[in-house]
Amino acid sequence: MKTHTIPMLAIATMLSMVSSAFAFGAAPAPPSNVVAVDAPDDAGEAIILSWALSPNDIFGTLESDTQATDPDLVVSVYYIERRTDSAAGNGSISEEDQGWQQISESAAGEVTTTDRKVQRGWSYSYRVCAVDIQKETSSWAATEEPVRPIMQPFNMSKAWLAIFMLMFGGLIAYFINVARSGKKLWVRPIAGLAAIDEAVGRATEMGRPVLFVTGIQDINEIQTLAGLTVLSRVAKTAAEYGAQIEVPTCRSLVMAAARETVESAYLAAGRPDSYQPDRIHYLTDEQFAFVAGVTGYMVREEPAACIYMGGFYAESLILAETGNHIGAIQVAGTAMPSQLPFFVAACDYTLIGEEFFAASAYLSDDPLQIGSLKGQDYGKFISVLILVIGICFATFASMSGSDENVWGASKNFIKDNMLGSAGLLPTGSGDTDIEGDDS
Amino acid sequence: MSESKQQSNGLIWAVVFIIGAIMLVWSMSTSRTGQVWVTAEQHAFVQNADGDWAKTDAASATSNDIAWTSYSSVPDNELTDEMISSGDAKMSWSRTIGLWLSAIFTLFILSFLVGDNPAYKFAEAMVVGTSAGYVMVIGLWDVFVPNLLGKLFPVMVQNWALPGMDASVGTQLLYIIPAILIVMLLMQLMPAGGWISRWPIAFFIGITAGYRMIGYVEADLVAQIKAAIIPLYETGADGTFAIWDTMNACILTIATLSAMVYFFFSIEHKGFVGKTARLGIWFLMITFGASFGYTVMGRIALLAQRLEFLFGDWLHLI
Amino acid sequence: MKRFVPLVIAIVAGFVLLIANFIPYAEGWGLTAQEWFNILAVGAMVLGGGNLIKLQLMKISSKKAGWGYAAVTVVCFFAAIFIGMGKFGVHPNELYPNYAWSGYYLEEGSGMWWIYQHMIVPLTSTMFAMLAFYVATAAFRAFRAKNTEATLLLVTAGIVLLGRTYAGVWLFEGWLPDWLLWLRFDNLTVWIMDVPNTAGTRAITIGIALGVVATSLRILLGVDRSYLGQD
Amino acid sequence: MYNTLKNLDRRWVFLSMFLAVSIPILAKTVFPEVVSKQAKLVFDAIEDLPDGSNILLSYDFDPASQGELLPMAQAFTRHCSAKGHKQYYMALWPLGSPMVDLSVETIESEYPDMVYGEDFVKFDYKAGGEAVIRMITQDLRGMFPLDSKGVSLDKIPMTKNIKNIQDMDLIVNVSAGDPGTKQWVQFAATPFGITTVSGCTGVQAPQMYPYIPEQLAGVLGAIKAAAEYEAAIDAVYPDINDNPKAQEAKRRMGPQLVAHSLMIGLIILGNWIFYVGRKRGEA
Repeated sequence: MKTHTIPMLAIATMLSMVSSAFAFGAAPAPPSNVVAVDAPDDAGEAIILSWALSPNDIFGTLESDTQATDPDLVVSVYYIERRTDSAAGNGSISEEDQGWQQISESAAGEVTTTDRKVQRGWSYSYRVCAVDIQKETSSWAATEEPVRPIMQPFNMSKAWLAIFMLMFGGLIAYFINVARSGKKLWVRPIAGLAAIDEAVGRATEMGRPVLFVTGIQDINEIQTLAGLTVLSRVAKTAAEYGAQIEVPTCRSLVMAAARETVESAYLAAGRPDSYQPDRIHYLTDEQFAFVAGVTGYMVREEPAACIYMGGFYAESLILAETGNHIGAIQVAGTAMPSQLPFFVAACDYTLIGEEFFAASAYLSDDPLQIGSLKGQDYGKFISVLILVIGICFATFASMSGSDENVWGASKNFIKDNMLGSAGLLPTGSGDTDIEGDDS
Repeated sequence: MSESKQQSNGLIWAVVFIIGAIMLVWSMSTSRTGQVWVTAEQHAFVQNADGDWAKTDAASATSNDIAWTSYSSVPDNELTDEMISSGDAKMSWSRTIGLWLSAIFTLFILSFLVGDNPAYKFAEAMVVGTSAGYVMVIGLWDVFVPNLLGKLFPVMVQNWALPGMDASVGTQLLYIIPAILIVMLLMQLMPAGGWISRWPIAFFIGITAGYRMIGYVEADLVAQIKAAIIPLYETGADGTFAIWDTMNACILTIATLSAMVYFFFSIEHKGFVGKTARLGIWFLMITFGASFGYTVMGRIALLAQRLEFLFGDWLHLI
Repeated sequence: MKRFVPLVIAIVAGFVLLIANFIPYAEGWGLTAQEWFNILAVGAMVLGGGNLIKLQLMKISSKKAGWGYAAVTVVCFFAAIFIGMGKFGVHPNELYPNYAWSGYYLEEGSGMWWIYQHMIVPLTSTMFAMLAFYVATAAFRAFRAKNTEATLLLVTAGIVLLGRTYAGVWLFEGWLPDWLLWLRFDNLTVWIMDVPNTAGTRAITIGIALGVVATSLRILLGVDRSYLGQD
Repeated sequence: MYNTLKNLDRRWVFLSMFLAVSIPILAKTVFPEVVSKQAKLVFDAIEDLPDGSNILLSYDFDPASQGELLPMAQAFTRHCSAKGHKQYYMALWPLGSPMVDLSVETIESEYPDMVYGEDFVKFDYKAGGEAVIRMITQDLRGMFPLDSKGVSLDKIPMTKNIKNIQDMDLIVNVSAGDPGTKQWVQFAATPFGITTVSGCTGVQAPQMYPYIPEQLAGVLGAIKAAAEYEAAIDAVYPDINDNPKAQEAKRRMGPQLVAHSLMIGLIILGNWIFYVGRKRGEA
């Protein structure tokens, strides 16, 4: 049972001390103005019921200035009952539902509830009564006419969401198309890539190998694919300089893909004879066993450069720590937000999140990647634009001290309609928030 | 170098062993260390005239009734001598062995800190095998039986494992489709015909792409822009200018925008854009610092829980 | 056939889910597809276990290094399945005492419960607890304030680490004037989390969201077909 | 000194961490807790609901993370039970169901007045992760035809009139990763406006802040927030204050304090070595 126990009891005790008039056996006054409407923007599966509080509801009298309520009549809960009036199609109403059935209770102070156990096209009547702390019930207040839930053709509360989806999706699709048509799309050079070249160069000078780890995710993950793209660049540089490259993998499929990548990079560099497939090997699927294998190699062989590009989890810090200990130059790139701090703190250079994908797109010349990146950039640009405009309106509204002017209205349009669920256009007054029952 | 390493190796082992031995001896000298005690509970059910089974007093149960005994562990601090002498509490061998196994497995895994060794590898092989098996069992009882078998063969499932389910709906033939998709997916384990598993995988990927796209745009894009729209002029409850709130609002906005600029890839980081991006990366670093602190906090809590198990449940030191 | 049908399945399934959000009429289709998806997810669990065992068995049969551990894995796997699926040591559900198979497979005292409690819990939780040690060595040997960025990160981390313990209050007790109370590490931590952290994370979140839109869209438009395999 | 430290075997660091955590555990050090903003927000979200509200508690974590999350989960259970809320338990991680069992045990032993099926109910694990969340926002029965005792939802008093989780007054999510708080925010809290609070691991917590307050009413990050939440509950419910089992997170803050200080010491020491080394011209 829903009751606002503590405040209610406190007030009730207080009132009973000042008032000696007990109306024993009397019932609280009923709620009024019971209205049931079909819930908007749905498939005809809900009815929203609202009522005005009983005069004996302490939450109502606290706000308005009516006379003090008799403490024994204080409303603790409202009972809500439903009757099914007619069915649709060939459905039949069960005997129980033909009479009044209690469907829920609402705590004192609440003025609305949503009935989600209704059938589309059937019609229903509702009634509400107030119950006091003595369990005395008021007379019923019923809806004036039955209500029938119907299905709306389009969910208008999501109209702007649909527009945004089309806009962002359209931008990305457009740029992918442009990239596929062969047009060169410009992406700014990524500073981290220079750091990788430098690391490979130093390894060559020192005559020690380069270690490359593509993360512990499988081949179908986008981070692994981005890691492989970077690997192809690293392998090409290594082939040109004549450095050795070591690639332990955590998944057998990643090993196969990595071998293919490195082989073609050596081929492109004109050094197919220096390619050593054995140096690209699968260790184990198990996270910590894999790390143990890799760090074991690091301590034994002391690679001069360690490059981590891919999806990493908790092992990130173990790898970075060992690399730091052996004095290797370390470059990392991952889109795992929780692992980025460890890479940033322990590595010489880190590609942060999207920068990692951008690096991959920059290197690959793959129209899919570059086109998506460009589309996302424009998506971001639009987001920033809306944000800045919204902030301007909000600031002006706040400075003018009221929402009742053009600034306030514009801010509310952006926040409630465009970015909220209030529908395509402002409806003027009226509460359109169907989830308004969370007080 | 190698000699000093060996030396410190030996020293560490010695320290670990001495601490361990002292603890074990100390706790063994007190009673009930490493033991698990249980109390029994009787359950009995009698069939009434309607054929339903109802709970009854275990003492009066007859041979026609259904009866069994279940046991539950008693925490050491709730175990009294009275319970032991009256026979209410008994030592459970299976659970005591289990407790020791847990402790040994914990130590096996921790031994990896000293170096990779067979004990760790053994424990690791066990965790891989048992958890994979466990997940299968859960999949069977929690999903496969109620959500698939129960729809395809309701009467059979009701009579077998789920008497409480509603079998009146009858067989729902549509559920053959997911059943077929599962079979197709498992074809991947076969030497040939693995290509058919692409159908269910494609279904998987399509559905994921569909709902993720909506979820991310709605919650992480649109709602985030909405949350970031705040006035840069804040007033207090009485309508006067609130300097702290205003400052925070300004910092929040500048930080958000500059960090977003860092992630633009269509503009070169030069001049004003370059400076903004640099500011953005500083705010990102503060973000990462906070994340770092929270992660460390979490990792330590995990260790504390394991050590509480060793010192408390096993050795009864706390 | 090998590529076309799956491509159609993916695109149709994805679009059904998309429009189910906007057109109430299609909501039911979305729900049906989703229910199938969730049932199919169990198939994926079985596939994962099957793949694991397949790999281990191959390791054993080829007598690769460490095949003994593979054997341990296989034995544990089948033992857990046998005990769990057979509901060993499980009593009937108290509501239906006459149905022998109606009990809860993880009932206290049952076989599966024993495995869970004494093997899975200690092994998995200790595996994770090891990270506390690694984080300590990494702090000592790897986290260097080598430039402005790293310094900023480490200083923030230090404030948060102290601010999230009693030390953040205790260090400042007694000497910090009231008007500087906001400098106390616990208050500073709250500010760091609420302002710079919220802003930085928000920027990352928006970026990731757009990235997900791009990857999903590539699948729904059929331009990214990498999941269909090579041949 | 410099050379010793520079070549220090890392196992000494392991040992220092071991001691930093174990000594406060053995000494049972407990520090006072100041309830900070987020813990207060989460506490209020549950406390301010009328008694007997519907609360969905999804415990999406496994034993690997129980050190961080179990005290929090238990505190949620005790708080909801003390308030007399109707609790609907579920788990989205295959190893997470037993975590819910622990809460059910707590209710059964500490709140004997609570009746299964009327005051609390448990649903089994279901596969699918975020897809399960999406599904139950529209159709609870489509995912959970039965509760964990195998009883049809239409026969259980507290689920009889529940169509989907939009009927919930609050979602409490305890999360260790994916699926977890992010997915609840994306697929339940944001599209349907269901108030949600979260308790999550330290790794995730900072990523949840942008969702506050619109999409997420509050977040408890790791063990410290759990301790503060326990303190907030203790202040209002003396029964819980007297229960030693309900003070687990507070107890665990002793090791946290010492270990955090050790971490900072190690970082400073490490950087000192780094700077001395750089001065001496070593790479």
